[in-house]
Amino acid sequence: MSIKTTQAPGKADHLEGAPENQAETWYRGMKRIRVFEETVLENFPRGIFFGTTHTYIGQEANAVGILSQLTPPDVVFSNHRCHGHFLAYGGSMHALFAELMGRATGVCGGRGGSQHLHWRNFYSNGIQGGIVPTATGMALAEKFRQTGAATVVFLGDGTLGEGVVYEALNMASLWQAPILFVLENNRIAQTTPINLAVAGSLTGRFSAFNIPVIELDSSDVQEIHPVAQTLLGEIRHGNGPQALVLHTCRFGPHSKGDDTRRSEELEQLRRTRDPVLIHAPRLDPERRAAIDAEVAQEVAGAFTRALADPYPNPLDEART
Amino acid sequence: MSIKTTQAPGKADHLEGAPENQAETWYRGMKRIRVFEETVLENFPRGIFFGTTHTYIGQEANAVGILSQLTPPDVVFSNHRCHGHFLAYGGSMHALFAELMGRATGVCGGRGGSQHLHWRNFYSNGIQGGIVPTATGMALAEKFRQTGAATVVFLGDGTLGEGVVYEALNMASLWQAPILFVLENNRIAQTTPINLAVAGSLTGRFSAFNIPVIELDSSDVQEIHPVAQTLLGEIRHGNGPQALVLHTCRFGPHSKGDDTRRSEELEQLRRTRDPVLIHAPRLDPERRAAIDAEVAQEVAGAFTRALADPYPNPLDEART
Amino acid sequence: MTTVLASLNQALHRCLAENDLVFLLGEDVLDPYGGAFKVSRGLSSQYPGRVLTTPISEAGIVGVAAGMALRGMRPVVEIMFGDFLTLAADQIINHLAKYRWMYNEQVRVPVIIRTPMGGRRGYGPTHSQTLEKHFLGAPGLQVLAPTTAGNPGALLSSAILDAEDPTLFIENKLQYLEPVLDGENRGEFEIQELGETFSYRLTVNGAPPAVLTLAAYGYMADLARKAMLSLAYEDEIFTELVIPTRLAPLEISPILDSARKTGQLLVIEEGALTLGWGAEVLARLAETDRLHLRNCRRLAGKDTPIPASGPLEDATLPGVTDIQDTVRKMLQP
Amino acid sequence: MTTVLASLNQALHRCLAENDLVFLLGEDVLDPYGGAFKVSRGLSSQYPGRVLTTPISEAGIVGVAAGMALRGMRPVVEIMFGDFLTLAADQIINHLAKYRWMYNEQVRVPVIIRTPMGGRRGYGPTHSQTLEKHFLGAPGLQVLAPTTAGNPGALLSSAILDAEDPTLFIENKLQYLEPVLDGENRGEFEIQELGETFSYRLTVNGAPPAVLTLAAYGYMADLARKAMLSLAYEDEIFTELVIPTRLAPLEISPILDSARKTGQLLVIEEGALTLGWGAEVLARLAETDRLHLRNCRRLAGKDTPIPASGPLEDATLPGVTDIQDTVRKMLQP
Ligand SMILES: Cc1ncc(C[n+]2csc(CCOP(=O)(O)OP(=O)(O)O)c2C)c(N)n1
Ligand SMILES: Cc1ncc(C[n+]2csc(CCOP(=O)(O)OP(=O)(O)O)c2C)c(N)n1
Ligand SMILES: [Mg+2]
Ligand SMILES: [Mg+2]
Repeated sequence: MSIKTTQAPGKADHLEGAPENQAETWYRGMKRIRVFEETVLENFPRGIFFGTTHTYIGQEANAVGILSQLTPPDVVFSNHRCHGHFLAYGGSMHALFAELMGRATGVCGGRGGSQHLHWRNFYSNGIQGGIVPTATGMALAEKFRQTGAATVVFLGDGTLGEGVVYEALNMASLWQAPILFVLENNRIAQTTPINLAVAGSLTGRFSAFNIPVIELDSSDVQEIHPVAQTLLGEIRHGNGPQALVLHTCRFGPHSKGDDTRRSEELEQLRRTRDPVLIHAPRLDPERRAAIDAEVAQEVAGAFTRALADPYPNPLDEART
Repeated sequence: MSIKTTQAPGKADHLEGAPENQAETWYRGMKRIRVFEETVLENFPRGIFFGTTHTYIGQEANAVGILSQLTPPDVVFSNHRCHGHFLAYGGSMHALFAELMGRATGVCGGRGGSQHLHWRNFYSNGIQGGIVPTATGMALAEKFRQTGAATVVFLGDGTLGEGVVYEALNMASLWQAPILFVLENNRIAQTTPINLAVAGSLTGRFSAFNIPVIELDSSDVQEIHPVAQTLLGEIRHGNGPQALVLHTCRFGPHSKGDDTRRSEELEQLRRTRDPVLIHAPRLDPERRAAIDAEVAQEVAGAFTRALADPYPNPLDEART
Repeated sequence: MTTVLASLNQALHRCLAENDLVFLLGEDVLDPYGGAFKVSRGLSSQYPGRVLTTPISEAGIVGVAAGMALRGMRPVVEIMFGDFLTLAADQIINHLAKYRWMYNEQVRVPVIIRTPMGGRRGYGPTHSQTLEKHFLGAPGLQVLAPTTAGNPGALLSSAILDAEDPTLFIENKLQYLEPVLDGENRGEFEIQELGETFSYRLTVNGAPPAVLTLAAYGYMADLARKAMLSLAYEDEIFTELVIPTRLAPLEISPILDSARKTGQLLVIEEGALTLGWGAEVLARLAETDRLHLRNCRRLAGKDTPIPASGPLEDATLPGVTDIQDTVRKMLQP
Repeated sequence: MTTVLASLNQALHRCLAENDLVFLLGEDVLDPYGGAFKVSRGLSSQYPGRVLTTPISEAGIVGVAAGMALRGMRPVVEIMFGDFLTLAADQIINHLAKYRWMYNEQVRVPVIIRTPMGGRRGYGPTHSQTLEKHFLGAPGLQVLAPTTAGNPGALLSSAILDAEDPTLFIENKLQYLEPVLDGENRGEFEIQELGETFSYRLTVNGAPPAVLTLAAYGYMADLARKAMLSLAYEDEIFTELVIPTRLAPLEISPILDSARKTGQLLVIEEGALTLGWGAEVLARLAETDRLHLRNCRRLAGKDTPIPASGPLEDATLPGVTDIQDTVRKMLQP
């Protein structure tokens, strides 16, 4: 095994184009996730994907705002809702489609599926909470090995129910792990609203362990980016673990067709808290249209390519 | 199975004597624990006890200050350091000796041993942390069954390392369980000082879950009792879970011969923080001497009786 | 036609109606969702105070249920996916299953933990497992698995209302939609309930004496009976199937009795082979003096995690044709 | 004379000296205490930055170790009592053991989890168990158990320095003080290392051909060899003992080869009988065509929790005389 940290994340598999400014890069990043996820949801009924999916629609600004500033040695651990994180990290859209379709060309050759990805320094797992100590251990390893890397781990509001999260927070604080805990609070876990599952305070869960925490209620990548930058800076300066509580909105179902919220509530969220809509006006309309077209083409191309890829051959499996 | 709540705890197995005032009752309660535990430690090398033991010496004021005010339906869940809690609850000294000696007359017929006790509404278990959700469930059951009972659960500073504790705090708060969390902070876990194992704040661990918490740095039963009274009152008035952080001192080894602290440190604790010494001057010296003598006799009698009791017969075991 | 899902759901309704001390705890169990696999549908509307949707705290809710049970209630816990039982392993093994015995029979802990196991839906390595084998040998723990050959709901409700010990109730995602083989739709099968053994024996109607015994539980028994039918019709190989519904403590005699008669035994399970349920069955068989079968085998999931990709998953878990192939192979001279 | 304890402790010293990426995590592992059973003694003084005493967070520290391993380190975790492995079950089964496979062989997770199992010290139901059976069938997990017939420290250090997969290293509280049977003190035993199988065969010096095979691992193998001696001297019953040190994946051939020769097999383990290691051994035996032994049996802990009281505990766990009695019974005509 080798840990590959040679190529910068966030650069793979993009279409080539004119040099972009930051607003455009952010927009492209969010739009890629949005269109990818919409394509997944749209095509699910065709039976071409295995298992289920948890789309990131509505939360794109988080992944892009944070992960666009990682450096090659940095490490990311994500959860069940990992497509957006993976794409923002720089993961291949084609390989992600292929993984969801169970193809040999998928991120993990079809073994992992939607929730279990690994590429370069990006990892995800589908067991809630259990990834938090793992990510903490990764951060400690980077610290001991003096790589200067920061580790970012994502968790949802509902995942605060898992005890192992607190075990990890305690150790991260005791041992000053260079890690950023990103709590994406979309106020719901599967179908359970936050008030039925999370008592007390979100920030208190971190500060009880003496982990500095910043809270931000925004779907604007332009607001999220600098806050993440500050926290990552603290981490890189050796100031130990940091937490970012991002109040955000899940627009879609938890997985598929399982949204029990009122449609007015969802429409209201989509009107006021859409990261793509919030950011779009900052772009030159022509550039925006060009990016939209490029993204549409990229997604369609990746989808088509993945769909034509071969399934893995069970007979090739070495360790059985 | 039946849940017996008919007889008041704290009344069993005591010697008869003149009517006592509260100071005397407290003194007797603490002294009984002290002499019991000293007898256990003294006699351990004789090989008459099975397994190991975790003595309560130094922390007696906690158990007595809190548990002396329980009513018959109330429930207690204790941990590995349960002898003091058990005796203060009213458990039989003879049965406890017998349990440690693995006799058929022991609290659990010799099956449980030092850490695994059950009598009336008193329970203990030796797995750190895991008892906290159980106690929470007990409190909820009492609430649903409208018995008016309060549940008290004891945990140590080190046990804050276990994630399931936080799962329980969250649920206790969400569902407003009538439970008192008593954190006995003796600043050490086995050999690990609190600063190496507990990051951040002790009270913050409760307030993060919106559980009201009172902190008290005292080994004086007269100070602990009213605070516990207030908190139990809140619980009985339906005001949900409460927490009490008691800064306290462990005088003895964790189990046996495993104290790695400096002896000066221990002597200093024994001089300034001994619950028995702190409280003794409040008693009439003659009454105190009489109680001392009675307790000595009670402990010696219970010890001798237990030592003469038969071992359980493996052939009697029904469920094997 | 009643599905396993409907049978279980109705049983939960019955239990909550019958006994006020029955409570339900689980993630996302409230209506209209009614739990990830809908087994709890309708319960929260009908019994709002007694159905608690919980935080994502598998260990914690099992522990809370233990406390409720110790104080006289009869809680039912739904664990959303069987894969997450591992999170409650300490609660189950070191708390629930021990209390009764270690407290010297002074208490009972009637907690029922329901959970769906199983793959074949492409959910991948953490949402497709059959993990009950890791719990089967824990002293003090009862493990049940419903079968379409019996009455899934009755098995569940008798556990909820009468069990004295903590119980894992192992369901299966694909089994939910199978029809219960009651009166009308037993179709080609003859089903015999084997008295006090929590087991069933299933044969093909009017078939000659069986030459091989199949043993399987849960959904795997449904696949086994499909294999039985085509073995009978296509290959004229006649088998009988023994289906236990109580995996722990296990009453082995129905399987041994049948195997003694047919002389050959194939034990089938979906979980990964090593130290699965079948190991205990074959071990007890091997320990039985003078029971020297011509042939005995296990057919089980491969000893790997379960892949998400369909073709890989198919090759990992035993299916109907794998059963047929194995039986044919066993019968080759 | 080297004890198992000293052998393991020296191995840890060697590993920390040899490879900077080896770290140790565990509760109360700092000097002067050096861990509850002293296996870690001296390490924190010698390698202060690389020995982390941890909070009481069994799941968390195993998870942290997984993260370290995924990022190129070789962490060793000490779990104070094997009973507490249940708390890390999810981390072990759903995280550590899966990463390599589910990430399509892109990673390795060389985490070594050392822990002492076993009773006979009166510690009672939560501190005396032998729980490795609950983990033995988890795909992707290696399980090792040292033996005095081999080199405990060498087994540990090769795991720490070279293992590619997460490994449970199962020790035993009473085994710690047993002498390693190296050159001088093999006494009455002849020991044969069985090549690549991670196993040893032990016979009594100069004894005639064995009439029965014993199979046992860990401390139970030490009890078995004591039973062997008195069976040989007192009853003139000659046996041979096969001791595997890798329980998962298990190489069964040394046991089967011996059993084929002697015609009888007794599998011995301290854990509760049902679905213990012996079940897998007997199942594989049963599946082996044309290997019809005259007799095979398991001797194991009773299927109950482990009581604190000495006489009850003695009756719960298999001891030397239980082994002798069982062997004698098996040999009765
Ligand atoms: C241990 C475990 N328990 C339950 C689940 C099922 N599950 C998957 S996602 C989810 C909700 C998570 O909610 P949250 O943490 O808020 O993240 P979000 O889905 O809102 O992004 C649940 C219950 C799981 N995957 N793992
Ligand atoms: C799950 C678990 N892990 C570890 C232990 C071993 N152990 C018993 S007591 C103890 C220290 C507990 O410290 P604390 O909670 O502060 O209580 P104290 O002993 O100080 O009263 C430890 C580590 C255990 N019993 N259970
Ligand atoms: Mg959420
Ligand atoms: Mg302490």
